[in-house]
Amino acid sequence: MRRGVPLAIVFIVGTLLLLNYFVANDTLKATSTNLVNWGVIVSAFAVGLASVNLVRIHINKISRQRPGWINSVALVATMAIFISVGIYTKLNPDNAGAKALFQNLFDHSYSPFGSAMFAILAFYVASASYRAFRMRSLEASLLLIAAVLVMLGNAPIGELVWDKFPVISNWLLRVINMTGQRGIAIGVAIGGFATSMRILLGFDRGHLGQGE
Amino acid sequence: MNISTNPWVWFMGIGMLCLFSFIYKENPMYRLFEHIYVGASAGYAVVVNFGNILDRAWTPLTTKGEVNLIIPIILGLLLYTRFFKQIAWVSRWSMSFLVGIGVGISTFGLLQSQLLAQSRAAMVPLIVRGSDGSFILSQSINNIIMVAGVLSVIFYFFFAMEQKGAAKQVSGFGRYVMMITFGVAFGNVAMGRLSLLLGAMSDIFGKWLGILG
Amino acid sequence: MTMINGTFFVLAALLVYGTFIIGVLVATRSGKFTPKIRRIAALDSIEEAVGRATEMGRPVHYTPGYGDITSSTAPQTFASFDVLTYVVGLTAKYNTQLIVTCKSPQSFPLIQELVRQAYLASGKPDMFQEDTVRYISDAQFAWAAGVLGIFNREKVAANIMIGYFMAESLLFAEGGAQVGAIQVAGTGNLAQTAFFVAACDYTLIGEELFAGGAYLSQDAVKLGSLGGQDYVKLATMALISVGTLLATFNSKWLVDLMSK
Amino acid sequence: MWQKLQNIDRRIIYTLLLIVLFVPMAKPLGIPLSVNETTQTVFDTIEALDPQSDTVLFVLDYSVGGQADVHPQAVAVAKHLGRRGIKTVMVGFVTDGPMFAEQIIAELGDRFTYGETVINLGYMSGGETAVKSFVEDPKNSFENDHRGNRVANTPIMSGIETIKDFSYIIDFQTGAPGYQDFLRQLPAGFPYAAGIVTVCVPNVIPYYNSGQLHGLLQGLRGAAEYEVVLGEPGEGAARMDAQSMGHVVIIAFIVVGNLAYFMTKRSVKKSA
Repeated sequence: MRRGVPLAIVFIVGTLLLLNYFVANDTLKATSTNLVNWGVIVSAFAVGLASVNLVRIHINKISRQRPGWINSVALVATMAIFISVGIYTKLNPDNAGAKALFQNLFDHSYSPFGSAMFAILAFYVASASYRAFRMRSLEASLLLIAAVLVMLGNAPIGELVWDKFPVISNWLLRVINMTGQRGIAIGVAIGGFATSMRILLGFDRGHLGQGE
Repeated sequence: MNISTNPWVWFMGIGMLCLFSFIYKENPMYRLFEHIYVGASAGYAVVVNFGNILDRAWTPLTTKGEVNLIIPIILGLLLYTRFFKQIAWVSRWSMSFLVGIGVGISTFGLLQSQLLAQSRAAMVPLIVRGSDGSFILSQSINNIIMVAGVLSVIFYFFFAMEQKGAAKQVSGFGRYVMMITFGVAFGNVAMGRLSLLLGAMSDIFGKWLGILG
Repeated sequence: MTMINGTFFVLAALLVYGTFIIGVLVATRSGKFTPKIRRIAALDSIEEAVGRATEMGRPVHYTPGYGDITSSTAPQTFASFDVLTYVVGLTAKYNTQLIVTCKSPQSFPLIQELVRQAYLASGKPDMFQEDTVRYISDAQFAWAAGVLGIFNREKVAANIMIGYFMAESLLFAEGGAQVGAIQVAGTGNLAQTAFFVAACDYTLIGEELFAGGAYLSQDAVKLGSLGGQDYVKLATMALISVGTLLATFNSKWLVDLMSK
Repeated sequence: MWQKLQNIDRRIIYTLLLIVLFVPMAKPLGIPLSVNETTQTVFDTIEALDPQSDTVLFVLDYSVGGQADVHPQAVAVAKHLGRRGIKTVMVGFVTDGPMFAEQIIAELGDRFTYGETVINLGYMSGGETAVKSFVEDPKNSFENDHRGNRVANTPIMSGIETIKDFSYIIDFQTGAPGYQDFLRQLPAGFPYAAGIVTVCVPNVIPYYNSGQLHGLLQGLRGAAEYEVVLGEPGEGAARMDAQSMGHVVIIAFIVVGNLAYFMTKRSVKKSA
């Protein structure tokens, strides 16, 4: 029960889904559509489980008044607001006020805060390239030179300096980059395939935890 | 454009600035909005998934009589046996269901669109001729580089082999190709990332403070 | 029952390549054959990273990345679990605090279970705390914001990132460098490997990600699978070489066959 | 001194980057920009349309997340359509589409007359299925427009019976649905152009080369190029100048770092 059933579940579910890619059969197709849909439902329950962990960690911080507990209050409160307004809206789709409130919450926190974190990357591209791009070795030099050539090819100012920069960067992108990507993709696919096979056939049980 | 009078926009602007302040130093204001953001997104995830359970499981089960949906609901609930030591092992059933899905839907794509499609695309003529039969040097050179490059990159990933002598040279060439590839990838995203920052700046300085625009 | 058009060759590849992998795996498990794996510097460096965190008395951070267990990123996530098991063992050996942050709610229960059991197996069940494995958020940048906060507040000394990563890769790599953490990373997402190579101390490139489990555990099943992968690569190289020669002589025979 | 230049505080880099980006945003420099043929095609096609008889389908398939690259393109093309008085029917197959359509109409209010030369039909859900059903019957896909007017009563829609009554489709997109969905659903050879994000360029170029796309705007640069041919520098051009300056800063710091690295190495050798 503890060991055999999980391995059987992996094998049966995995094989049915895999088979569906090869064989045209309506029953099989319906079954795999169902399985994937069930996966979404089980995943949805997992979100609850994970959220319990998040809330428990922060409630702990608050109740023990650990440093920064006030931030944990903010986290739990925001979460509670999103959940209550969101679920209320879901259950009362005709309430325009709740809908607008939820939209505002989304548009003015969730969405722009994500763009802000995303935009930090622009700064990090600058500092990482300054810190890391040193011609310490041939390999490091190749990395650096390719990066700079492509930047010069992309920015209009590069073209202003020398009109061949876009040509070079295009060649790097289409020939060398394509070659490297292809080779790496093939390797990753082989590694991923081997991992999947081991798990599907039950040779690898690490994902289910070791021992009892 | 003028400075915004919408309190939502103010909240957005202040939040974005506080998150941005991280690049100077981690600070109490960043910490506050980091937690607000995490709370907002974690709450949003709960709402979306509550909707998923309602729309995909509960409603069809109770109104359309799709009885089979009781299975994923039970599997989902079994995940929570983790909170009870004696029966915690039952939650593995649900987890292995998810693992089965992952393995089942990734294997075919790995083989077809990644391994085989890329192998097939690597098969290019080493001598390229135009439609009139004339030899095209530049494309031939490109193709030779591509085939040699792909083979040596794959060769680099041989694990059960000590890479010495000629083997070391081949895999070394593979490594050079990869380094250029990474350089190109790095240089190429600089533009996209700067675009995002410019977008965020126009939100802050345009929409909120009304300086730009 | 009929086969779907264009999947014949895929099925053939599945059977042939699968046989290579499982064949070598079974041979290795029964002790008939043991592939000798070459050195992979990035994997060796994990112990160094954990060791340094121990010396400094500061925690180790581990994340399996953006990927989850129910999509095409699943194999990379599973590969990450193998490395995580090893890292738990190391931190148990050195008595160093481990923080695992997690984006995917689906993999969260698996990771929690894996870490708990690995501590149990190392004889240090008490090292597993409620906040050892932390789900932060399934929103990419909220998770990223949380991880950056943890780097700074908990003074992380070693940062290990193995799995499937997206745009957050550079946020973590640069954020980790700024707090002076020693960083080991690896992903099968090509676009992000560039950032890891540039900004981390050690990087697993491409397929090396999948060698971690075998290399670190020396487990016969995984070693055998890794040996089998080499045969698949050999076959792939042969296939490409033949296809290229045929293409050079204007034959599309193989390309057509592969589309069947 | 060289030692110091090897370890410049990252905040100095960030501050410089911020200043350098901000200046051209506030006051564009006008760095010359060569115009891609793919952009010129879009401009020429619109330039050749007849305000009396031609109607353009203006599709807004971009989301808030990807707008930084694509929204300036949409604004630039809308400016052109408005200036020439070409009838413009706006529609979205992603949820954020109609919101951006309203933004554009509000910004260019003096160039369009709502209901006569422009209309915002709104959002249609269903991804490729929605694209398919709109292509099959554009006239009856929407009863009311985004503002709640009856579509049948508007002068702009009176001439629209089938998809062939549109002379040109231009689709601004950040993902799906996008060019692949449209190319699958439109009659073969239908004049369709796409505005895309920078990262997708390598994937989309083959479709332009094969003639399936009648014009292509490539990321933020595409927006800037369009503004150049239009002769109305706007957000795209300003941001492109900022891009150039940003790249200069990044490259300059790489150069300084390496120079410092080599000079330090040399002085260490000398003293040894």
